[in-house]
Amino acid sequence: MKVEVKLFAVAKQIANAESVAVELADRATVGQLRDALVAQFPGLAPVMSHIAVAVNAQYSADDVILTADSEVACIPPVSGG
Amino acid sequence: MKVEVKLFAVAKQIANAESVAVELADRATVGQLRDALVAQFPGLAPVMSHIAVAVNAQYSADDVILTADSEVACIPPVSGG
Amino acid sequence: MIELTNDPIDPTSLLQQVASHQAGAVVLFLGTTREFTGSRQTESLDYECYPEMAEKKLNELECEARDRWSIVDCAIVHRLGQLGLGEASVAIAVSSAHRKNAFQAGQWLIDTLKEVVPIWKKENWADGTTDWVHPGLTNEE
Amino acid sequence: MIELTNDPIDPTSLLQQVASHQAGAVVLFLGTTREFTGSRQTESLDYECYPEMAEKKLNELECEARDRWSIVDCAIVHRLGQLGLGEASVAIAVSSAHRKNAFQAGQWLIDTLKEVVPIWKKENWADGTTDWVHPGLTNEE
Repeated sequence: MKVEVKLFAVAKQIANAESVAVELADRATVGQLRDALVAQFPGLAPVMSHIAVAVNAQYSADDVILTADSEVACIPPVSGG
Repeated sequence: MKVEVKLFAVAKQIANAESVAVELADRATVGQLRDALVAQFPGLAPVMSHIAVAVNAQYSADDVILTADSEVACIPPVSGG
Repeated sequence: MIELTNDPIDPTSLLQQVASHQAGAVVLFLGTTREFTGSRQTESLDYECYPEMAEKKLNELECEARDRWSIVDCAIVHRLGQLGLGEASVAIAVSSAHRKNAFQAGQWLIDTLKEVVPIWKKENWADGTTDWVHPGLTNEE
Repeated sequence: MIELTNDPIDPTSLLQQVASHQAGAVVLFLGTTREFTGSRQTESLDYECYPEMAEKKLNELECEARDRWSIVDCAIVHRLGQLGLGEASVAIAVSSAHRKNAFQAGQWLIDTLKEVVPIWKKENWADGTTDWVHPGLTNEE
């Protein structure tokens, strides 16, 4: 399946894109998405462990299972306020 | 000596005066002033232990010695803010 | 900056007074007139003070806050006279590089103001009676 | 009430939104743009967010604050886009019957906002370089 991933701040800057399409096996997990992102954008490797992944606008652990219509986003450490 | 004492809030209300002149011995203390005030205004008796005395705009203990030109005030528990 | 005033308090002017390019945080506290104290209804409040000593104490509070916390600027205004419901009786604004100092100094300033500054309020109750408020002596707030 | 906006924040409007005859205290927090971070000089800041999630998280924060403290009203506004020095990036106003709740809720709201709400700032330094700020990853604030 193809999952659309929103990118923000330094993640957007590294990938040079506001969102990217990632090809994943059906029922892939957030952890597998991380690996696929790093494979696609090696520049993300050093920061990926600091990036949270949100699925449907909720912080999600690596074992959460994705579907093709999941709204997925990479959330680098936030700095609002 | 005669000392002028400013009164505020409930003390002013009980004595029905914004300030009162109290006759004291020379070198009288704040404690002696308290006794004289209660003698002059018996209504102050039940509240006097809760009232602070300020001498020259400074909270002052009962052993502080007064002079005729001391600026003296009765400070009931404050409720600003 | 400290001020005792008979005029309504303007929070915007206080915020401008403490604004600074060195500040990353501003904390503003407003004390406002509540309608109910338990089941008793307030119609208005009268504030009076011992002016010379109140100014002296407010200045001491500002100095002590500047000693104790790293703050950029600080402004304290207390209103006197008669206040209607919802009006601000006191405003304290503190700016600092980092927010923790502004919060701590602001809270300490209002806590300490309420303990030591010779200002008193009289409740004008809706039933027509009035009471000077003297914590520990008469009505608690 | 929560809001994400590209317009300058008006603190007076926030204070009016939380004003109430039930409130004896209002605490307003403003986060403002500092000129210096250590020795580095800021010229402006850019804020961006993940809008759907930022709104959801801000609403969750407001609900949790209302659950945890007895507050009368609460308003949170975060600015987005480019900000000059001294401008407010965030404003949080909390009203409550007694001041302790307003202080605690206000401080918790800004602390938690800075941890969980997906908003990011980019420093535009005076030397012409720029940096996304990612605590723990890049420049600490």
